[in-house]
Amino acid sequence: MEMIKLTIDKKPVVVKPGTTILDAASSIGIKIPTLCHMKLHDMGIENKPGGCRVCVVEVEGRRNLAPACVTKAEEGMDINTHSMRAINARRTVTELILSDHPAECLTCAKSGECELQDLAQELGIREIHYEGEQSHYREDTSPAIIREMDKCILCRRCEMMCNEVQTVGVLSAVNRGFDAVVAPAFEMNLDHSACTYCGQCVAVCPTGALTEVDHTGAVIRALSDPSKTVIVQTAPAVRAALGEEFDLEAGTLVTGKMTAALRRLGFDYVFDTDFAADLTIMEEGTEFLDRLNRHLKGDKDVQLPILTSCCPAWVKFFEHQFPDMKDIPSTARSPQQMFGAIAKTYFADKINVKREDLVVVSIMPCVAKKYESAREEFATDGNPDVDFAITTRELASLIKLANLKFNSLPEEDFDQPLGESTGAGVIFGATGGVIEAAVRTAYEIQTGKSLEKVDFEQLRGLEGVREATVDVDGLELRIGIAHGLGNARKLLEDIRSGKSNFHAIEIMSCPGGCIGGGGQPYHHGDDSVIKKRFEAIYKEDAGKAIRKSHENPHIVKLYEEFLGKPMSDKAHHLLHTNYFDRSNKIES
Amino acid sequence: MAKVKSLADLKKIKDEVQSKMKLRENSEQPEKMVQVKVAMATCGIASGAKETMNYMIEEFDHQSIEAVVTQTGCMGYCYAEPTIEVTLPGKEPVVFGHVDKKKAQEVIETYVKKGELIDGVIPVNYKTIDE
Amino acid sequence: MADYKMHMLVCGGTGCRASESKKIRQNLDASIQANGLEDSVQVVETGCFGFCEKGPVVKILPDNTFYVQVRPEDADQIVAEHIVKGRQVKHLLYEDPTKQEVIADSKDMGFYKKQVRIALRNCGFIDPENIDEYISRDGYAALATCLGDMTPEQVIDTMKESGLRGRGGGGFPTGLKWQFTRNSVSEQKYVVCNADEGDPGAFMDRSILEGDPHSVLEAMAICGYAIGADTGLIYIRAEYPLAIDRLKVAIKQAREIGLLGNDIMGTGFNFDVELRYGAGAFVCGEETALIHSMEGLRGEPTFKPPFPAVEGYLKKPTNVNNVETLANVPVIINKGAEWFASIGTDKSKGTKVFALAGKINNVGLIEVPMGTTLREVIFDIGGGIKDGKKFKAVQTGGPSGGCLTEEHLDTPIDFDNLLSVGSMMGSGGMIVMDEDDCMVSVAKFYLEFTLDESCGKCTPCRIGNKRLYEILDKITQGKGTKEDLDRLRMLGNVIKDTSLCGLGQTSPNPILSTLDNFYDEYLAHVEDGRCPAGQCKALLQYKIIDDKCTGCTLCFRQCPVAAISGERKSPHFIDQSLCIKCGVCYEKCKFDAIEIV
Amino acid sequence: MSKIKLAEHVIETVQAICAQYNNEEGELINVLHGTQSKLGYLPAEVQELIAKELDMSVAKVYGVVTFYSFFTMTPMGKHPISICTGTACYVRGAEQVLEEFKRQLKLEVGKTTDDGKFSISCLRCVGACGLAPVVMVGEKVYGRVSPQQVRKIISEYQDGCPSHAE
Repeated sequence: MEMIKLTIDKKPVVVKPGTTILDAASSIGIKIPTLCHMKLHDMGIENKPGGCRVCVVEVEGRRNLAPACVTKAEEGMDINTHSMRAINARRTVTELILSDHPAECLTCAKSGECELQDLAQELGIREIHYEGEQSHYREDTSPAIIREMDKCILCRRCEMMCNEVQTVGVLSAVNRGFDAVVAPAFEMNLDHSACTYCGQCVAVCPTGALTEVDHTGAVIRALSDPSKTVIVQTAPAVRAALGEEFDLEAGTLVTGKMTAALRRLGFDYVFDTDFAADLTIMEEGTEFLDRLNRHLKGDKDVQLPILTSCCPAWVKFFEHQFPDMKDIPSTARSPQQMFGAIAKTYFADKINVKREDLVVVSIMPCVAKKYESAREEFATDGNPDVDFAITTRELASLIKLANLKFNSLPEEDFDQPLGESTGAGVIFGATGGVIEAAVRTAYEIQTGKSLEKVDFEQLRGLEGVREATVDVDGLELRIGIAHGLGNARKLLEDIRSGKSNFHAIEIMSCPGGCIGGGGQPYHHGDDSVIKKRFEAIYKEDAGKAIRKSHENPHIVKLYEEFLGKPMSDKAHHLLHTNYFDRSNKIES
Repeated sequence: MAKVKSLADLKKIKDEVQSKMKLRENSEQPEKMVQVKVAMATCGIASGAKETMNYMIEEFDHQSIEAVVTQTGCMGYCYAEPTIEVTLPGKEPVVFGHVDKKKAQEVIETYVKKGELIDGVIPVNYKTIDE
Repeated sequence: MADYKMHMLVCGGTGCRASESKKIRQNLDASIQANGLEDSVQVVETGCFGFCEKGPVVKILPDNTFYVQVRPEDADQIVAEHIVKGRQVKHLLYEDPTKQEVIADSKDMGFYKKQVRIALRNCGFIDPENIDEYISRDGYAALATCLGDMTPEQVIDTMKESGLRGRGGGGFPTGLKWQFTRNSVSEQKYVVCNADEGDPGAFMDRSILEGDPHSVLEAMAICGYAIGADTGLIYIRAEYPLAIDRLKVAIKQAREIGLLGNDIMGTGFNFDVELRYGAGAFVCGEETALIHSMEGLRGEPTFKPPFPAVEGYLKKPTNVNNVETLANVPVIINKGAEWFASIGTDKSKGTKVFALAGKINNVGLIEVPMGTTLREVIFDIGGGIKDGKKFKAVQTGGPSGGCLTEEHLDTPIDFDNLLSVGSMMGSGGMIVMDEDDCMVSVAKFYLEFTLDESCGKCTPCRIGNKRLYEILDKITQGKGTKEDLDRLRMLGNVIKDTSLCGLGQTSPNPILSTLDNFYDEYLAHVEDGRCPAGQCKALLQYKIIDDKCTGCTLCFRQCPVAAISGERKSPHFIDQSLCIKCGVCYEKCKFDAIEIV
Repeated sequence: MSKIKLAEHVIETVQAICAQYNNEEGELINVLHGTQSKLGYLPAEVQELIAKELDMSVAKVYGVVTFYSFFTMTPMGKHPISICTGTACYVRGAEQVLEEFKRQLKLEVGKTTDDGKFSISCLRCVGACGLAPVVMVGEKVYGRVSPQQVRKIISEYQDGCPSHAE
C-alpha cells in the first residue's frame, strides 16, 4: 500500500490512505479537541457528522479551516492544528454552543462527566461573547431515560446509536436550522414510542441532554426508613466496571469492595444477581432442552430456535418490532426479576418480613432495568418485585455521597442464601455468556455426563454476530449470538424468512453485552474499556470454585425447599412471564 | 410518431419543420397569415397571459383572421408581462408588453388589421447566436 | 389599412417619462399634423428601451435612427429635418463614448450587443411543448454529433476547451467535473440536473425549463454519453409546477421519437431521464444535500470528499450540473469550443443569465457576455433606477453574495471579479437597491433567509447565524453598539471559515460586504440612533413642525396611544416615549406639519 | 395530540401512493408529495401509515417532513394566502404587506383561521419579480400589492363568492 506522507505541526507523519487528520495527529501524540466525533474502533461504530466544527485545523493552501475528524490526510499536506486562527475558530464555535446551552452545570446530572464542560475548560473559555435566544424544549421523563433537549448540542451520537447500531429508529433529527433537535416522531414522549430503553443514547451523550432517571434519592429514603428491610442485588457486569468511577484501571474486579460498600451504605442484606442468573439457567436451560427434545422427536408445534430473554431492552424490542415472533423467546424472566420474585416470597418468608416492608434494590449496568422493574406484570398488588433499579453510575455516586473511601475498603463476601453464585452466573455480564452458561448446564442434563472443559471459547468474542456449534455428545448444537439490536435484527429477519437453522440464540442489546450497558461508567468513546471489562468477567468466572449453575448449592436448596423442580407450577408463576404485542403501541 | 434512427432522420425532421414554416411564411395569401407568440412562463401566466392567449385565439377565430397563436417561454421582459410577439407577414416581429384583453383587442384591431403600431411596443435589446 | 411609411418610437419607460417623453410625443404629433404627414408617419409610445441614461429616446423606423437625450423642443426639428428632408439631426445622435464616433443606426450601437442569448436562445422563441420547433433550431443535433462523430473523451475535451464553468454559483469547470465522473469506475452512474433554484429573486433556471426544456434534456444525454451514464435525474422544486409540466411533456416527446430511451438514433446509446422533486429546502442546492434529498432523506450536506463524482446518488458516481450550465452544452457542441471561448473574459467564458429585479425599470431576465459591467447591466439593459431615484447598491449572488456600490459599477462581471470585491456570481439573482433601502435591513433580510434555510447540522451555521441575526436586529432596533459591529465581523469571518457547506460558508457575505461598503450607515444606527434610509421603524421619530401646525387636533384625535398633546389652535407635541410609530398622524395631517426624522 | 383513526379511503389512498413507488424507502419524498397533494397535509397518523408501508421508522418520516418547508402537518385554509418574500418582493415592500395580512386576519404565518377559511404562508420567489410584491391566494396571483389593497383582497373571499373560490 502506498503510504501518505504529511506534516502536522511541523512534524512529519506517515499514515495509511484513508486516515483522517484527527487520527494522523493522534498517531504522533497530537490531540485535537473534538466534540461530536466518537469512534468505537473495536465495535466498528463511528459517529462523524462533521457537525460541531470544534476540531477544525488549518491546512496550508486551503481557503477554509478543515474539520480534522472527516478530512482525510493527503500527500504533502501541511497542517497546523493549533494555529491562532484555528484556536480562535474553535473557541468561537464552542462559545456559540454554550450560548445555546443552559448554564445549569451546578445541578446537572452530567456535571463532571460532561464533554462540553471539559471542552470549555480545555479551551479556557471564561466568557460567552454571544448571547441570544436559547432553544427550549419540553422535558421528557420516561420510566428509564430523561431527555432535556435544551442541553442537546446536536452531535447526533444518540441518533446514530438508535438508528444505525440499534435499528430501533425512535430518534431522528427533526426540524431544521436553529430549531433542529433530535427527537422521537412528533416530538412525543419516549414512553409513547418504541424506545427499548437500551440506554445506548445515554451512554454516548456528551452532555446532560440524555440521562437515566435518578433513583438514588428513593434508595436513600428507603435506607433511612427503619421500618424497611432493604436488600440489594448486584448484576455481574457492575463489578467489572464500578472501579472506573474510582480511578481504578478499567477491568479491575471490585466484587469484594463493592459488597463492603453496599453493606456500609446500610443495606440489610447484600446479595448477588449472579445467584438469580444461575436460577435463570435452570429455568431457561430446562425450557430449551424441553423444546429441543420435542423438536428432535419431530413435534411440529415446537418453535426453534429459542431466544434468550434476560435483556429487557431486547424484550421490548421484539415486542415492538417482531410481535409475530413473541412466542419464540424463552419465557424465563430476567435474573433481576427472578431475584425480586424469590426475594419477596421465599426470602421474605425466611426472615419473616412482610412483602411491603421488604425493599429490593438492584444495581444494574443498565437503564432498561428501571423500565423492566416497573412493568406491571412484575408486581403483586401494586408492590413491585424489584423496587428500585439503579445504575452502576448511581451506585458510584451513592458511595461518593456516603464519603466511603472505596479503594481502601476491605474485600467482603455476599450474604446468603441469595449471594451464592457460580462462574456461569458471572459470565451473564458479557455477550455470549448466557448461552455459554446454558450450554454448561444443558450439556450435563442432556447427556448425564460430566463436562470436562467448561470453557466454550467458540462462544466468546466481541464480534457483533457470531455463530458456533457445540458438540453435545454427538448432537451438534447450532448457536447464534448477537449483541447490539441491529445485529439481533439480522438474526430475527433470518428466522422470520426461514433462513435460520439455529437451535438457540443469545441476544444482548448493548455492544459487548451488559458490560457495555447504558448504565455503566461513561466510556467517552474509549472502547478499550469495554474490552477490559470483558476480560475481567471471564477472569472472575475462571476463579470461581463452582462454574455450572446447577451445581450452585443454594439453587439446589431453593428447588428443594421452595420451587420443586424447574418449570414447576410455582416456578412458572414466579419465574416465567409472557410477552405483549406492542407494535401498535406508538401513540402520538 | 416515427422514431429518429439516425442523424439523417433528425435532419429530415428539421428540414420538414423548417420548410413547413417557410411555406407558412410564403403562402399564397401572406396578408392573412399572422403569427402570434405568447410568453407563457410562470411570470407571464401569473400576469394573465393565459387569458390573453385564449382571447386572441377566440378573437381571430371570430373575425376569421388566419393566424397562428402559439405559446413560448419567457422573453425576459418580466416588467411588461404579459408579453406577446406579433409577426405580420414579411415584417419584423414586434413585441408588445402589458397585453391584457383590452390591449390584445387593440393589437388585433390596429396592428394586425391595419398595420399601425400602437403604444407599448417593447424594443428588442439582445442579439441571438444565429446572427 | 393605413400605409405608414415611417414610425417614430418614443420611449415611454418611467425613466424617460420622468424626463418629459410625454411632452415630446405631443410635440411630435403636433409637428406631424402641422406638416400634414399624419397618414404616412405614426408616432408610438413604447416600453423602455433600456437606455435611460441617455433618455428620453426617440427611434425612427425603418431606418433605425436613434436619437438620444431628446427635449420636447427638438420635436419640430426632428420632423422638419429627418421626416421631411430625410436628414439626420446630428446633435441628437448617440456618440459612442469609447470610440468618440457618432452612431446613427441603433443596430450598430454597443448597447444592442450587450445581450447575447445562448442559454436563453430558444426562450420566447419556440413553443416549449413542441419538440419539432426545438429540432428546427438545431435541437438534438449536438447529441447526434456527439453520438455519431465524437468519442466521450472528445466531448469532454470540447467542454474543457470551451471554458464553461458551473452556473449554479461555484463556477467549477464543467469539463473537469465530467472528467472526474468519467474517471470513476462503476457499472452505474448518474447525471443529475440541479433545478432546485432557490435564491430569492432568481428564476433563470425556471425560465429555461419552461421555455426550452429540450435543451436541458439534450445536454443531459450528452453528459451521460461523455461520463458513461444511462440515467438522468432532474431535481426540481415542487414549487415550479409549470416547469414540471413542460419537462414531462418534453420527456414524453423525446421518448416517442427515440431521442431518449434505448438505442438512441441507432447508436446503441441508452439514456433516459426521470424527475425528482424538491420540497422547499434551499440547502438542497448544495450537491451532497441534493443527493440525500433524492434518496428520500433530510437534505443535510455531508463533507466532501468523497465528491459526488466518486460517490453520489445511491453511492454511485454522479455528475451534478445546474440548468443554465446544461443549457449551454448543446450550443458549445454545435458551434464549437473556440466560438464559446471567444465570448467572455479570460477566465469566465460565455454568457451569464441574470434575473434583474428590485428598484429597477426593466425587471426581467437578461443574458450578457461575461465581462459586461454592472453599470451596463443596470443602466443600459435594466433601464436604470425606478422613479428616478438614486442607485445605492446592487446585490448579486443572493444570500451568498454581497452588496456592491457605485464604485463597483464598472467592474466587469465574472466569477473571479465578483469574488474579489466581496460578492459572488451565485446563480444570477441581481437585486438593485435605491436610496430608500437601508443596508442594515437588507443584510438582516438575507440573514433571516439563511436562518430559515440552514439545515442545522453544523454549529456555526445553526447558532452563529442566529447570533448574527440577533445582533443585526438589535442594531435595527437602535440598541446596537460599536462593539456589535466588531462582533459581527469577527463572528462572520469564523462562520465563513468553519461552516460545513457552501450555505454557511457564504452566509455572512451580505453582512460583511455591507459592513465594508456601508460602514457609515451601520455607524449611524449604533452611534446616532438614526437610520439614514428611514427604513428602521424603531429609529424613526415623528415630530411636529411648530411653524406648520395649526393646532387642528386631527392628529391628536387619531393617535391610537394618546401620545400627542396640545391645545386647540396652538402647535401640538408628540411624546416620543409613548409614540408607537404607527404613522397615522403623518398620514392624516393636512398641513404637512409632521416630519419623520 | 389525540389520536384519530384514519378513514378507510384515506388509508387506501396512502397505500396506493406508496405502492406506486414500490414501497421503497428511498421514494419517501415522492410519497409525501403524492400524499400531501391528495390530502392537503400530512397528519401524524398518515406519517405513521407511510412509515409502516415503507418499512421505516416514523421518526425518520417525521424528520423529513419537518425538514422541508413544503410539507405541512396542519391543514391549510380554504383560501391559502401566500406572500412571496423573495428579495425582489422584499425590497418592494412585501414585509409590510405580510404584516397587514397578519393584522387583518389576526393570524400568524403557518396558521389557519378558526373558520378554516384563510391560512397565511410565506413562500420564496415565485419568479414573478416583475410584479413585486406578489401575493397568491390559492392559484390566483396578485401583483404589485400594497398594504392598502390587503383588505380588498381578503374581502373578495370573505363571502365565499364562487367566482373567486376556485
